[in-house]
Amino acid sequence: MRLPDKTSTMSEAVAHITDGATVMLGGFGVPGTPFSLIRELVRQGQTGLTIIKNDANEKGMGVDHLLANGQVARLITTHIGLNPRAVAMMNAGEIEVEFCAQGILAERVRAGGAGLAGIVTDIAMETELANGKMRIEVKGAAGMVETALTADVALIHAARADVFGNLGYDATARNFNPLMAMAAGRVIAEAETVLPLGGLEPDAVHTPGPFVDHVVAMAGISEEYEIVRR
Amino acid sequence: MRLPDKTSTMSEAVAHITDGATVMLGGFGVPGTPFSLIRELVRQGQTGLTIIKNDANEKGMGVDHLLANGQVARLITTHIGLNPRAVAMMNAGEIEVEFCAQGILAERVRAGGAGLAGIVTDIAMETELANGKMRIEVKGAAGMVETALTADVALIHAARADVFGNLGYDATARNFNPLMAMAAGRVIAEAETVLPLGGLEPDAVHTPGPFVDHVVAMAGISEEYEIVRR
Amino acid sequence: MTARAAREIAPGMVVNLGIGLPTKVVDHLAADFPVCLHTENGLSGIGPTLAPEHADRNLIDAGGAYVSTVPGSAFFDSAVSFALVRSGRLDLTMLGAFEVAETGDLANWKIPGRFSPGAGGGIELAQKARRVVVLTTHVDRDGVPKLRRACTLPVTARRCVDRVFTDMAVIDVTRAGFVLRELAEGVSFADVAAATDAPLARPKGEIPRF
Amino acid sequence: MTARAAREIAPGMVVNLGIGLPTKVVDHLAADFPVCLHTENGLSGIGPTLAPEHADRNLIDAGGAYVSTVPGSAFFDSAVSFALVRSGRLDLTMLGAFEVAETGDLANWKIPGRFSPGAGGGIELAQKARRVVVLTTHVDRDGVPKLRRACTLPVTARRCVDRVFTDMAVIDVTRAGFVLRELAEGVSFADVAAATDAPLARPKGEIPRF
Repeated sequence: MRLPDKTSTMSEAVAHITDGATVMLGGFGVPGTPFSLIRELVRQGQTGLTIIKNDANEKGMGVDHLLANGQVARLITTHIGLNPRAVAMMNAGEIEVEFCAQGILAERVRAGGAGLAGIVTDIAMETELANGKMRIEVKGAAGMVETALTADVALIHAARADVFGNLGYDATARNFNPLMAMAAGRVIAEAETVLPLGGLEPDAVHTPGPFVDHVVAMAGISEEYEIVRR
Repeated sequence: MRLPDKTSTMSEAVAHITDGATVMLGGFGVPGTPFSLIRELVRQGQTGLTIIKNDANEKGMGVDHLLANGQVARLITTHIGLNPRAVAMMNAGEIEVEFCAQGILAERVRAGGAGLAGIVTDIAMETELANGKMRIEVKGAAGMVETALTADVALIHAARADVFGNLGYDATARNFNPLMAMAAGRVIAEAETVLPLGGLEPDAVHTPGPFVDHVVAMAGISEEYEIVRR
Repeated sequence: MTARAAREIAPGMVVNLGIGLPTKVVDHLAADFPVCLHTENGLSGIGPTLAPEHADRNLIDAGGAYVSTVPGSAFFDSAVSFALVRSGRLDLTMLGAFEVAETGDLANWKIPGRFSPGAGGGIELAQKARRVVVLTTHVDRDGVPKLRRACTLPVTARRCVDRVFTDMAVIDVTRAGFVLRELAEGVSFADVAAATDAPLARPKGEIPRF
Repeated sequence: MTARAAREIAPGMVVNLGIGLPTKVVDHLAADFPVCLHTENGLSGIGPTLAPEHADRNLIDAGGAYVSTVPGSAFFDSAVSFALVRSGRLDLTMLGAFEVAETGDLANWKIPGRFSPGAGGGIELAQKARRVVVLTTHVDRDGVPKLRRACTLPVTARRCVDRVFTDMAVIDVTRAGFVLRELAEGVSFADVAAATDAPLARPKGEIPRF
């Protein structure tokens, strides 16, 4: 046996996203955000998207392009304070925003990727984020059910990939990427380097290939990926 | 700042286990089972233990020594078919055995390690394993609450450790080890090689050091760790 | 039977072969066939089984056999391994059976009072693989049919089996119950029907041999 | 204040320093002080902050500062990072605050109608760190006390704050409410009590200066 080759072009891979799709985007700030795939999604112009991402990036970067282009209907996120456009669109009712505690967003995505229906937690139970959520008692302690999140498509940024879709991330660019790479019906990974089979050691793989559907080689490291000078 | 040193002797580390403690043991069959720490636990002789482990090893290995020595009151596991003593003691009522679907055992341990109260799943809902478990509906689908598992102590086998407790596992010796290393109040890791700080690359760490309390260098690779010739 | 079962594996699939009989299926795949074999103890991309003298003590499959890697293999923990199974990334699993019901219910983990070692990973494989294929003898050692109207033993999962390969036949589990698809050489429809404890539909036309 | 807060960090601790003021605390620790700094975006063992020309584009802390590693650092995903927080592995966190109630309630994430960017990882840090220390000015820009009988803003977590460091004082949150522990140079108990919108207990004896 040999492992299948999943390499694809950026345009073909992103074309699988339909209007109204739910799309997960990896990244925490700049590191790990799939800027190249997002650029292609902006170029193709699918609308009515539900975006699941830790944050809304900053002005002129990543999610901000999708917002500016009117492609986003709904955003599930933890913090959008660095993107004034996201805050303004939320306040104007132009996008719907659902906030989640950061680690709970991570767990909801992971639960989706693990084929679970949800998790039970006491996080944020005493805040307004608890509104409308089911409460249950587990072993005598009050808890809240947080439902699993899944997506039609996940867009992932990896430092390294092999052609089967095994992925490796650099430093804090890992963040939500391995979780989202488990939680979508279709997983598209952009990689700075695409290696042949055997190019990644089995012990050093961060996302195993079976989770990944398409591997796209990036054209290069564009300005968006670089150091932000504030 | 420098990271703290957590190296310990085997006897001092294991002495933290008390009679009646709940102890998680990594491993799936031979790979990843902390045989050296288990030997020390047999030598010290704590009793009334609740053991959480994927399996009961085979005759004359690992968990079997604890069973033979009468130290185990209860076993939470997925499959004990390779250990006739475990089956016999269960059938004779000498130990209490709770069976769990394998991936659900992994998730219950992980949930404990992630500070969650439980998970919601439909796995095994139509089997006798569902008896007595809470049922809830999530997004219109029937689900079952599986409670998180935690332990007083987890005994972990790693191929590599640094003195801070960053761990790396070899091949399929990983299995339950990284999950249990998150889920216990006290985590003791035996390692085939203990490296100085900086000996493990930050991208190649499988269990981050903050989860680990004690790092114990193994005296060597004893017979139990070797190839089983059936 | 294993040669025929190997043809169930389509290019590009992620496949988990249960313990025992199903693992022999892999011997019938070509060296360059594009497939990813998964084992629930934490490996995608299983390579050939190794003799003890060439084995890695830390590299086994879920059945305890010493296996190897292929270029592109990955190791992962048990939570990730079953995440893959439960979230629908496992295209096919092949399992053994004590009983299969015409509804697709599977019993393969427990015989009350006689055999109760625990289910291991079998429940999740049966319940969540996209396609579940059973490989079994058509009858048990006492000649009792394993394909039945309903399971008499505790079930592993309900409505999960898609197809059954036996020494006598290939049989699909459909909404209408068991449907004969292929016959082993030298076996007649009447032979199979007599060895099956449930109605067995026979499609029109000639039944292929395997 | 940050120099004093640095003394809260005991040898061997795992510590998460929130965004802003608390990160300045680290400058007061000795180079060989045994501590592990954690940032929720996936790093244990934070090293010194780097200027842009020396920075790694993929290595930031949760505040977006370009940081570095130390020998023994580890990278992990966001689920593992918060697993560490929620399961009690985080010994100490230092957070900013809009308001702290005498019950230990903390409000630091939302001002309805004016500031609602989301809570990020703040809720879990406040709710689950073993010890929660707040660093804040004693009053806000309009001179309104931040230490209050009850929070007027939406809370981040209830009964979570153990100690508050301000420009005026070090104050513990106890079952009996706020208790003065230390005073800044040139500040009297009366000054602090007047700037606090809740009863402030004064232990017997001389109050240490910081």
